[in-house]
Amino acid sequence: MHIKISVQEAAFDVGDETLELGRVSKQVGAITSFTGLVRDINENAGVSGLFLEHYPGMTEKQIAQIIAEAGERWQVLAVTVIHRVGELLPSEPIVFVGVASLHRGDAFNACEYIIDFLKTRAAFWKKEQSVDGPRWLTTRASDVETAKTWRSTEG
Amino acid sequence: MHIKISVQEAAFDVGDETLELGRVSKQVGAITSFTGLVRDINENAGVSGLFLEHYPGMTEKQIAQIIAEAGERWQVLAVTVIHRVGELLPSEPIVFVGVASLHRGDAFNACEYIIDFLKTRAAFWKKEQSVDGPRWLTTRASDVETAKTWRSTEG
Amino acid sequence: MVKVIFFASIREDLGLNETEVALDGPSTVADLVKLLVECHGAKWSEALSRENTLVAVNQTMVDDQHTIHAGDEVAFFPPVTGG
Amino acid sequence: MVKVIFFASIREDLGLNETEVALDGPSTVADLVKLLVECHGAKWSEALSRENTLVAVNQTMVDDQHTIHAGDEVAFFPPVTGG
Repeated sequence: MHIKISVQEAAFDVGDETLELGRVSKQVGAITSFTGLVRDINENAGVSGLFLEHYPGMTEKQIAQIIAEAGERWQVLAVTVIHRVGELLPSEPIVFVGVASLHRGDAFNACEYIIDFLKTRAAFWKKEQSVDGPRWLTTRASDVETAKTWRSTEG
Repeated sequence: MHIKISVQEAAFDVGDETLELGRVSKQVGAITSFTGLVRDINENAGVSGLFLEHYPGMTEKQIAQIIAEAGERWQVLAVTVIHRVGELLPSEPIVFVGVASLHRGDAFNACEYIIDFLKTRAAFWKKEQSVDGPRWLTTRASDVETAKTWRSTEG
Repeated sequence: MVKVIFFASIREDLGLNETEVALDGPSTVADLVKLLVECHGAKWSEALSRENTLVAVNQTMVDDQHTIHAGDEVAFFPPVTGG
Repeated sequence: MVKVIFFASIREDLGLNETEVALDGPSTVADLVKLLVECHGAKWSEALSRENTLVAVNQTMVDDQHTIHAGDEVAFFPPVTGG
Protein backbone atom coordinates (compact mmCIF):
# COMPACT_ATOMS: atom_id res chain seq x y z
CA MET A 1 0.00 0.00 0.00
CA HIS A 2 1.26 3.49 -0.92
CA ILE A 3 0.80 5.86 2.02
CA LYS A 4 1.20 9.64 2.08
CA ILE A 5 0.61 11.57 5.30
CA SER A 6 1.14 15.30 5.58
CA VAL A 7 0.34 17.76 8.35
CA GLN A 8 0.93 21.18 6.85
CA GLU A 9 -0.03 24.85 6.90
CA ALA A 10 -0.19 25.10 3.11
CA ALA A 11 -3.34 24.51 1.09
CA PHE A 12 -3.64 21.29 -0.91
CA ASP A 13 -4.95 20.59 -4.41
CA VAL A 14 -7.62 17.89 -4.49
CA GLY A 15 -7.08 17.38 -8.22
CA ASP A 16 -3.32 16.82 -7.91
CA GLU A 17 -3.80 14.45 -4.98
CA THR A 18 -6.44 12.46 -6.85
CA LEU A 19 -4.25 12.15 -9.95
CA GLU A 20 -1.35 11.01 -7.78
CA LEU A 21 -3.52 8.31 -6.21
CA GLY A 22 -4.54 7.14 -9.67
CA ARG A 23 -0.92 6.78 -10.73
CA VAL A 24 0.27 4.36 -8.05
CA SER A 25 -0.83 1.29 -10.00
CA LYS A 26 -2.53 0.30 -13.23
CA GLN A 27 -4.93 -1.67 -11.07
CA VAL A 28 -6.56 1.46 -9.60
CA GLY A 29 -10.20 1.54 -10.72
CA ALA A 30 -11.76 3.65 -7.98
CA ILE A 31 -10.63 6.71 -6.06
CA THR A 32 -12.79 8.07 -3.27
CA SER A 33 -12.04 11.25 -1.40
CA PHE A 34 -13.29 13.24 1.52
CA THR A 35 -12.59 16.96 1.73
CA GLY A 36 -13.55 18.72 4.95
CA LEU A 37 -14.19 22.47 4.94
CA VAL A 38 -14.21 24.96 7.82
CA ARG A 39 -17.89 25.56 8.49
CA ASP A 40 -19.52 28.59 10.06
CA ILE A 41 -22.22 26.72 11.90
CA ASN A 42 -20.43 25.07 14.82
CA GLU A 43 -22.66 25.57 17.86
CA ASN A 44 -24.45 28.35 15.97
CA ALA A 45 -21.60 30.81 16.50
CA GLY A 46 -20.54 33.13 13.69
CA VAL A 47 -17.10 31.64 13.11
CA SER A 48 -14.53 34.04 11.63
CA GLY A 49 -11.69 31.50 11.61
CA LEU A 50 -10.01 28.50 13.16
CA PHE A 51 -6.59 27.89 14.66
CA LEU A 52 -5.41 24.30 14.35
CA GLU A 53 -2.75 22.80 16.62
CA HIS A 54 -1.24 19.31 16.53
CA TYR A 55 1.35 17.14 18.28
CA PRO A 56 4.18 16.84 15.74
CA GLY A 57 5.28 13.24 15.44
CA MET A 58 2.45 11.67 17.41
CA THR A 59 -0.28 12.94 15.07
CA GLU A 60 1.40 11.39 12.02
CA LYS A 61 1.89 8.06 13.87
CA GLN A 62 -1.79 7.98 14.82
CA ILE A 63 -2.87 8.63 11.24
CA ALA A 64 -0.53 5.88 10.01
CA GLN A 65 -2.11 3.50 12.52
CA ILE A 66 -5.65 4.34 11.34
CA ILE A 67 -4.61 3.82 7.70
CA ALA A 68 -3.03 0.46 8.61
CA GLU A 69 -6.30 -0.63 10.24
CA ALA A 70 -8.26 0.34 7.12
CA GLY A 71 -5.76 -1.58 5.01
CA GLU A 72 -6.39 -4.71 7.08
CA ARG A 73 -10.15 -4.46 6.59
CA TRP A 74 -10.34 -3.57 2.90
CA GLN A 75 -8.32 -4.01 -0.28
CA VAL A 76 -6.58 -0.67 -0.63
CA LEU A 77 -3.82 0.32 -3.05
CA ALA A 78 -3.02 3.82 -1.80
CA VAL A 79 -4.08 6.32 0.85
CA THR A 80 -3.34 10.03 1.14
CA VAL A 81 -4.19 12.01 4.27
CA ILE A 82 -3.47 15.73 4.40
CA HIS A 83 -4.47 17.79 7.43
CA ARG A 84 -3.84 21.50 7.64
CA VAL A 85 -2.80 23.31 10.81
CA GLY A 86 -2.41 26.97 11.74
CA GLU A 87 -4.88 29.73 10.86
CA LEU A 88 -7.80 28.81 8.60
CA LEU A 89 -10.77 30.78 7.30
CA PRO A 90 -14.41 29.62 6.90
CA SER A 91 -14.97 27.43 3.82
CA GLU A 92 -11.26 26.69 3.47
CA PRO A 93 -10.41 23.00 2.97
CA ILE A 94 -8.95 21.66 6.22
CA VAL A 95 -8.57 17.93 5.63
CA PHE A 96 -8.27 15.55 2.67
CA VAL A 97 -8.59 11.77 2.79
CA GLY A 98 -8.14 9.99 -0.54
CA VAL A 99 -8.22 6.23 -1.12
CA ALA A 100 -7.35 4.33 -4.30
CA SER A 101 -8.57 0.78 -4.75
CA LEU A 102 -9.50 -1.76 -7.40
CA HIS A 103 -13.17 -1.52 -6.47
CA ARG A 104 -15.32 1.30 -5.24
CA GLY A 105 -16.83 -0.51 -2.26
CA ASP A 106 -13.42 -0.90 -0.64
CA ALA A 107 -12.49 2.69 -1.48
CA PHE A 108 -15.67 4.14 0.05
CA ASN A 109 -15.42 2.06 3.22
CA ALA A 110 -11.74 2.75 3.82
CA CYS A 111 -12.16 6.50 3.18
CA GLU A 112 -15.06 6.82 5.62
CA TYR A 113 -13.28 4.68 8.24
CA ILE A 114 -10.15 6.84 8.10
CA ILE A 115 -11.95 10.19 8.43
CA ASP A 116 -14.22 8.87 11.20
CA PHE A 117 -11.26 7.78 13.33
CA LEU A 118 -9.12 10.76 12.39
CA LYS A 119 -11.77 12.93 14.04
CA THR A 120 -11.68 11.00 17.32
CA ARG A 121 -8.15 9.62 17.60
CA ALA A 122 -5.60 11.93 15.92
CA ALA A 123 -3.94 14.66 17.97
CA PHE A 124 -5.43 17.83 16.48
CA TRP A 125 -7.10 20.62 18.39
CA LYS A 126 -9.32 23.33 16.94
CA LYS A 127 -9.66 26.79 18.42
CA GLU A 128 -12.56 28.71 17.02
CA GLN A 129 -12.56 32.47 16.50
CA SER A 130 -16.17 33.58 16.66
CA VAL A 131 -18.24 36.64 17.45
CA ASP A 132 -18.15 35.38 21.05
CA GLY A 133 -14.32 35.39 21.15
CA PRO A 134 -11.82 32.53 20.95
CA ARG A 135 -12.84 29.11 22.20
CA TRP A 136 -11.27 25.63 22.11
CA LEU A 137 -13.72 23.19 20.59
CA THR A 138 -14.79 20.06 22.42
CA THR A 139 -15.14 16.63 20.83
CA ARG A 140 -18.48 16.15 19.11
CA ALA A 141 -20.55 13.41 20.70
CA SER A 142 -21.77 12.49 17.20
CA ASP A 143 -18.18 11.86 16.07
CA VAL A 144 -17.55 9.56 19.01
CA GLU A 145 -20.75 7.65 18.24
CA THR A 146 -19.87 7.38 14.54
CA ALA A 147 -16.47 5.93 15.38
CA LYS A 148 -18.08 3.42 17.75
CA THR A 149 -20.29 2.04 14.98
CA TRP A 150 -17.14 0.77 13.20
CA ARG A 151 -16.15 -1.13 16.35
CA SER A 152 -19.49 -2.88 16.32
CA THR A 153 -18.86 -4.09 12.76
CA GLU A 154 -15.62 -5.78 13.71
CA GLY A 155 -15.55 -9.50 13.07
CA MET B 1 -29.91 21.40 -4.22
CA HIS B 2 -27.34 22.51 -6.84
CA ILE B 3 -27.07 19.92 -9.59
CA LYS B 4 -24.53 19.73 -12.39
CA ILE B 5 -24.66 16.90 -14.93
CA SER B 6 -22.31 16.65 -17.87
CA VAL B 7 -21.73 13.90 -20.43
CA GLN B 8 -18.64 14.96 -22.33
CA GLU B 9 -15.62 13.79 -24.30
CA ALA B 10 -13.28 16.22 -22.55
CA ALA B 11 -11.30 15.37 -19.44
CA PHE B 12 -12.42 16.88 -16.13
CA ASP B 13 -10.46 18.37 -13.23
CA VAL B 14 -11.32 16.80 -9.88
CA GLY B 15 -9.81 19.78 -8.04
CA ASP B 16 -11.91 22.36 -9.90
CA GLU B 17 -15.08 20.29 -9.46
CA THR B 18 -14.42 19.88 -5.72
CA LEU B 19 -13.81 23.61 -5.23
CA GLU B 20 -17.02 24.39 -7.13
CA LEU B 21 -18.98 22.05 -4.86
CA GLY B 22 -17.51 23.80 -1.84
CA ARG B 23 -18.63 27.20 -3.09
CA VAL B 24 -22.36 26.52 -3.39
CA SER B 25 -23.05 27.40 0.22
CA LYS B 26 -21.30 28.46 3.40
CA GLN B 27 -22.96 25.47 5.03
CA VAL B 28 -20.86 22.93 3.12
CA GLY B 29 -18.73 21.03 5.63
CA ALA B 30 -18.09 17.80 3.73
CA ILE B 31 -17.38 16.97 0.11
CA THR B 32 -17.07 13.36 -0.96
CA SER B 33 -16.10 12.27 -4.42
CA PHE B 34 -15.77 9.15 -6.48
CA THR B 35 -13.45 9.09 -9.49
CA GLY B 36 -13.57 6.02 -11.69
CA LEU B 37 -10.59 5.13 -13.87
CA VAL B 38 -10.35 2.87 -16.92
CA ARG B 39 -8.80 -0.33 -15.59
CA ASP B 40 -6.77 -2.93 -17.45
CA ILE B 41 -8.06 -5.93 -15.58
CA ASN B 42 -11.60 -6.43 -16.91
CA GLU B 43 -12.02 -10.15 -17.49
CA ASN B 44 -8.23 -10.49 -17.46
CA ALA B 45 -7.90 -9.04 -20.95
CA GLY B 46 -5.08 -6.63 -21.75
CA VAL B 47 -7.23 -3.57 -22.36
CA SER B 48 -5.71 -0.98 -24.68
CA GLY B 49 -8.68 1.39 -24.56
CA LEU B 50 -12.41 1.91 -24.21
CA PHE B 51 -15.06 3.44 -26.43
CA LEU B 52 -17.98 4.91 -24.51
CA GLU B 53 -21.39 5.49 -26.09
CA HIS B 54 -24.50 7.04 -24.53
CA TYR B 55 -28.10 7.97 -25.36
CA PRO B 56 -28.05 11.79 -25.51
CA GLY B 57 -30.97 13.19 -23.57
CA MET B 58 -32.06 9.99 -21.87
CA THR B 59 -28.74 9.45 -20.07
CA GLU B 60 -28.87 12.90 -18.49
CA LYS B 61 -32.50 12.39 -17.41
CA GLN B 62 -31.60 9.09 -15.76
CA ILE B 63 -28.71 10.67 -13.88
CA ALA B 64 -30.97 13.53 -12.72
CA GLN B 65 -33.45 10.94 -11.44
CA ILE B 66 -30.76 9.07 -9.47
CA ILE B 67 -29.55 12.36 -7.95
CA ALA B 68 -33.12 13.28 -6.98
CA GLU B 69 -33.52 9.93 -5.21
CA ALA B 70 -30.29 10.51 -3.28
CA GLY B 71 -31.54 13.99 -2.35
CA GLU B 72 -34.70 12.48 -0.87
CA ARG B 73 -32.73 10.04 1.27
CA TRP B 74 -29.96 12.30 2.56
CA GLN B 75 -29.32 15.97 3.26
CA VAL B 76 -27.39 17.08 0.21
CA LEU B 77 -26.43 20.63 -0.81
CA ALA B 78 -24.90 19.96 -4.23
CA VAL B 79 -24.13 17.11 -6.62
CA THR B 80 -21.89 17.02 -9.68
CA VAL B 81 -21.84 14.06 -12.06
CA ILE B 82 -19.49 14.06 -15.03
CA HIS B 83 -19.28 11.06 -17.33
CA ARG B 84 -16.93 10.91 -20.27
CA VAL B 85 -17.80 9.31 -23.61
CA GLY B 86 -15.80 8.54 -26.74
CA GLU B 87 -12.30 7.04 -26.80
CA LEU B 88 -10.55 6.55 -23.46
CA LEU B 89 -7.20 5.04 -22.50
CA PRO B 90 -6.36 2.82 -19.50
CA SER B 91 -6.03 4.74 -16.22
CA GLU B 92 -7.86 7.77 -17.64
CA PRO B 93 -10.62 9.15 -15.38
CA ILE B 94 -13.97 8.15 -16.86
CA VAL B 95 -16.53 9.27 -14.27
CA PHE B 96 -16.73 11.76 -11.38
CA VAL B 97 -19.44 11.89 -8.73
CA GLY B 98 -19.06 14.68 -6.17
CA VAL B 99 -21.44 15.45 -3.29
CA ALA B 100 -21.41 18.45 -0.94
CA SER B 101 -23.25 18.27 2.34
CA LEU B 102 -23.25 19.66 5.86
CA HIS B 103 -22.12 16.35 7.28
CA ARG B 104 -19.87 13.62 5.97
CA GLY B 105 -22.25 10.72 6.61
CA ASP B 106 -24.82 12.16 4.18
CA ALA B 107 -22.11 12.99 1.64
CA PHE B 108 -20.61 9.46 1.70
CA ASN B 109 -24.00 7.74 1.42
CA ALA B 110 -25.31 9.94 -1.38
CA CYS B 111 -22.07 9.64 -3.38
CA GLU B 112 -22.01 5.84 -3.13
CA TYR B 113 -25.74 5.60 -3.96
CA ILE B 114 -25.33 7.72 -7.08
CA ILE B 115 -22.37 5.80 -8.51
CA ASP B 116 -23.96 2.44 -7.69
CA PHE B 117 -27.12 3.25 -9.64
CA LEU B 118 -25.28 5.10 -12.39
CA LYS B 119 -23.54 1.82 -13.16
CA THR B 120 -26.79 -0.13 -13.48
CA ARG B 121 -29.38 2.40 -14.67
CA ALA B 122 -27.78 5.14 -16.82
CA ALA B 123 -27.61 4.63 -20.60
CA PHE B 124 -23.87 4.21 -21.17
CA TRP B 125 -22.22 1.38 -23.06
CA LYS B 126 -18.55 0.44 -22.94
CA LYS B 127 -16.71 -1.22 -25.79
CA GLU B 128 -13.35 -2.60 -24.80
CA GLN B 129 -10.33 -2.68 -27.08
CA SER B 130 -8.14 -5.52 -25.89
CA VAL B 131 -5.54 -7.91 -27.19
CA ASP B 132 -8.48 -10.15 -28.12
CA GLY B 133 -10.08 -7.45 -30.32
CA PRO B 134 -13.05 -5.15 -29.67
CA ARG B 135 -15.82 -6.36 -27.39
CA TRP B 136 -18.94 -4.75 -25.89
CA LEU B 137 -18.89 -5.20 -22.12
CA THR B 138 -21.76 -6.87 -20.31
CA THR B 139 -23.24 -5.65 -17.05
CA ARG B 140 -21.29 -6.87 -14.04
CA ALA B 141 -23.34 -9.14 -11.81
CA SER B 142 -21.58 -7.54 -8.82
CA ASP B 143 -22.86 -4.09 -9.84
CA VAL B 144 -26.43 -5.37 -10.07
CA GLU B 145 -26.11 -6.96 -6.62
CA THR B 146 -24.60 -3.79 -5.15
CA ALA B 147 -27.51 -1.69 -6.45
CA LYS B 148 -29.99 -4.19 -5.01
CA THR B 149 -28.57 -3.76 -1.51
CA TRP B 150 -29.76 -0.12 -1.55
CA ARG B 151 -33.30 -1.33 -2.34
CA SER B 152 -33.21 -3.54 0.73
CA THR B 153 -32.38 -0.52 2.92
CA GLU B 154 -35.45 1.40 1.78
CA GLY B 155 -37.68 2.25 4.64
CA MET C 1 -44.28 7.68 -38.24
CA VAL C 2 -42.18 6.37 -35.37
CA LYS C 3 -38.46 7.01 -35.02
CA VAL C 4 -36.55 3.89 -34.03
CA ILE C 5 -32.96 4.16 -32.77
CA PHE C 6 -30.35 1.60 -31.78
CA PHE C 7 -27.35 1.72 -29.46
CA ALA C 8 -24.12 -0.13 -28.79
CA SER C 9 -23.96 -3.81 -29.81
CA ILE C 10 -27.48 -3.71 -31.30
CA ARG C 11 -26.54 -0.72 -33.47
CA GLU C 12 -23.44 -2.58 -34.66
CA ASP C 13 -25.27 -5.88 -35.21
CA LEU C 14 -27.85 -4.13 -37.40
CA GLY C 15 -25.32 -1.81 -39.02
CA LEU C 16 -27.84 1.00 -38.49
CA ASN C 17 -28.16 3.99 -36.15
CA GLU C 18 -31.83 4.68 -36.73
CA THR C 19 -34.80 4.10 -39.01
CA GLU C 20 -38.41 5.21 -39.40
CA VAL C 21 -41.45 2.95 -39.28
CA ALA C 22 -45.06 3.58 -40.34
CA LEU C 23 -47.44 1.87 -37.90
CA ASP C 24 -51.06 1.03 -38.80
CA GLY C 25 -53.18 1.93 -35.79
CA PRO C 26 -52.41 1.16 -32.12
CA SER C 27 -49.28 -0.92 -31.72
CA THR C 28 -47.27 -2.25 -28.82
CA VAL C 29 -43.50 -2.55 -28.67
CA ALA C 30 -43.98 -6.26 -29.38
CA ASP C 31 -45.96 -5.37 -32.54
CA LEU C 32 -43.16 -3.05 -33.67
CA VAL C 33 -40.51 -5.74 -33.15
CA LYS C 34 -42.66 -8.23 -35.11
CA LEU C 35 -43.02 -5.76 -37.99
CA LEU C 36 -39.29 -4.98 -38.07
CA VAL C 37 -38.39 -8.68 -38.08
CA GLU C 38 -40.89 -9.36 -40.91
CA CYS C 39 -39.26 -6.63 -42.99
CA HIS C 40 -35.62 -7.32 -42.21
CA GLY C 41 -35.27 -10.98 -41.33
CA ALA C 42 -33.20 -13.17 -39.05
CA LYS C 43 -30.44 -10.70 -38.12
CA TRP C 44 -33.03 -8.29 -36.71
CA SER C 45 -34.93 -11.08 -35.02
CA GLU C 46 -31.80 -12.13 -33.20
CA ALA C 47 -30.80 -8.60 -32.11
CA LEU C 48 -34.24 -7.36 -31.00
CA SER C 49 -35.44 -10.58 -29.38
CA ARG C 50 -32.51 -11.17 -27.03
CA GLU C 51 -33.70 -11.78 -23.52
CA ASN C 52 -31.74 -8.80 -22.16
CA THR C 53 -32.55 -6.26 -24.91
CA LEU C 54 -34.04 -3.12 -23.35
CA VAL C 55 -36.58 -0.73 -24.84
CA ALA C 56 -37.24 2.94 -24.10
CA VAL C 57 -40.10 4.99 -25.52
CA ASN C 58 -39.55 8.72 -25.44
CA GLN C 59 -36.49 8.11 -23.24
CA THR C 60 -38.39 6.18 -20.57
CA MET C 61 -37.83 2.45 -20.06
CA VAL C 62 -40.89 0.35 -20.97
CA ASP C 63 -41.84 -3.31 -21.40
CA ASP C 64 -42.93 -4.88 -24.70
CA GLN C 65 -46.65 -4.34 -24.00
CA HIS C 66 -46.22 -0.55 -23.95
CA THR C 67 -48.35 1.20 -26.59
CA ILE C 68 -46.51 3.27 -29.18
CA HIS C 69 -48.02 6.39 -30.77
CA ALA C 70 -47.13 8.33 -33.90
CA GLY C 71 -44.23 10.67 -33.25
CA ASP C 72 -42.75 8.52 -30.50
CA GLU C 73 -39.03 7.81 -30.27
CA VAL C 74 -38.36 4.12 -29.65
CA ALA C 75 -34.88 2.98 -28.64
CA PHE C 76 -33.44 -0.54 -28.44
CA PHE C 77 -30.24 -1.21 -26.53
CA PRO C 78 -28.37 -3.82 -24.48
CA PRO C 79 -27.96 -3.62 -20.68
CA VAL C 80 -26.00 -0.55 -19.63
CA THR C 81 -22.33 -0.68 -18.65
CA GLY C 82 -21.34 2.81 -17.57
CA GLY C 83 -19.32 4.20 -14.69
CA MET D 1 14.87 14.03 33.63
CA VAL D 2 11.46 13.79 31.97
CA LYS D 3 10.25 16.20 29.30
CA VAL D 4 6.64 17.28 29.91
CA ILE D 5 4.69 19.02 27.12
CA PHE D 6 1.23 20.55 26.94
CA PHE D 7 -1.18 21.16 24.08
CA ALA D 8 -4.22 23.26 23.24
CA SER D 9 -6.37 24.51 26.14
CA ILE D 10 -4.05 22.93 28.74
CA ARG D 11 -1.05 24.73 27.24
CA GLU D 12 -2.96 28.00 27.36
CA ASP D 13 -4.31 27.42 30.89
CA LEU D 14 -0.78 26.79 32.19
CA GLY D 15 0.79 29.47 29.97
CA LEU D 16 3.53 26.95 29.21
CA ASN D 17 4.53 24.80 26.21
CA GLU D 18 6.85 22.45 28.06
CA THR D 19 8.90 21.88 31.17
CA GLU D 20 11.37 19.38 32.60
CA VAL D 21 10.90 17.35 35.77
CA ALA D 22 13.41 15.34 37.81
CA LEU D 23 11.77 12.16 39.14
CA ASP D 24 13.15 10.20 42.13
CA GLY D 25 12.94 6.53 41.24
CA PRO D 26 10.02 4.71 39.59
CA SER D 27 7.02 6.97 39.05
CA THR D 28 3.63 6.64 37.47
CA VAL D 29 1.80 9.31 35.49
CA ALA D 30 -0.28 9.87 38.65
CA ASP D 31 2.93 10.44 40.65
CA LEU D 32 4.10 12.98 38.07
CA VAL D 33 0.80 14.88 38.21
CA LYS D 34 0.95 14.91 42.02
CA LEU D 35 4.52 16.29 41.93
CA LEU D 36 3.62 18.99 39.38
CA VAL D 37 0.57 20.06 41.42
CA GLU D 38 2.68 20.23 44.62
CA CYS D 39 5.17 22.50 42.85
CA HIS D 40 2.76 24.74 40.95
CA GLY D 41 -0.52 24.82 42.84
CA ALA D 42 -4.23 25.04 42.09
CA LYS D 43 -4.07 26.14 38.43
CA TRP D 44 -2.07 23.03 37.54
CA SER D 45 -4.26 20.81 39.67
CA GLU D 46 -7.33 22.00 37.78
CA ALA D 47 -5.78 21.59 34.30
CA LEU D 48 -4.11 18.20 34.81
CA SER D 49 -6.88 16.59 36.88
CA ARG D 50 -9.81 17.22 34.53
CA GLU D 51 -11.73 14.05 33.89
CA ASN D 52 -11.14 14.24 30.14
CA THR D 53 -7.43 15.21 30.19
CA LEU D 54 -5.44 12.73 28.12
CA VAL D 55 -1.84 11.60 28.60
CA ALA D 56 0.67 10.20 26.13
CA VAL D 57 4.12 8.84 27.01
CA ASN D 58 6.56 8.75 24.11
CA GLN D 59 3.64 9.57 21.79
CA THR D 60 1.52 6.61 22.85
CA MET D 61 -1.69 7.09 24.84
CA VAL D 62 -1.46 5.72 28.39
CA ASP D 63 -3.48 5.73 31.62
CA ASP D 64 -2.32 7.32 34.86
CA GLN D 65 -0.84 4.07 36.21
CA HIS D 66 1.69 3.92 33.35
CA THR D 67 5.30 3.94 34.62
CA ILE D 68 7.52 6.81 33.46
CA HIS D 69 11.26 6.43 32.94
CA ALA D 70 14.08 8.96 32.66
CA GLY D 71 14.22 10.37 29.13
CA ASP D 72 10.52 9.84 28.46
CA GLU D 73 8.38 12.49 26.78
CA VAL D 74 5.09 12.97 28.65
CA ALA D 75 2.29 14.97 26.99
CA PHE D 76 -0.94 16.30 28.51
CA PHE D 77 -3.80 17.41 26.27
CA PRO D 78 -7.59 17.70 26.00
CA PRO D 79 -9.74 15.40 23.81
CA VAL D 80 -8.88 15.77 20.13
CA THR D 81 -11.01 17.80 17.71
CA GLY D 82 -9.48 17.41 14.25
CA GLY D 83 -10.90 16.76 10.80
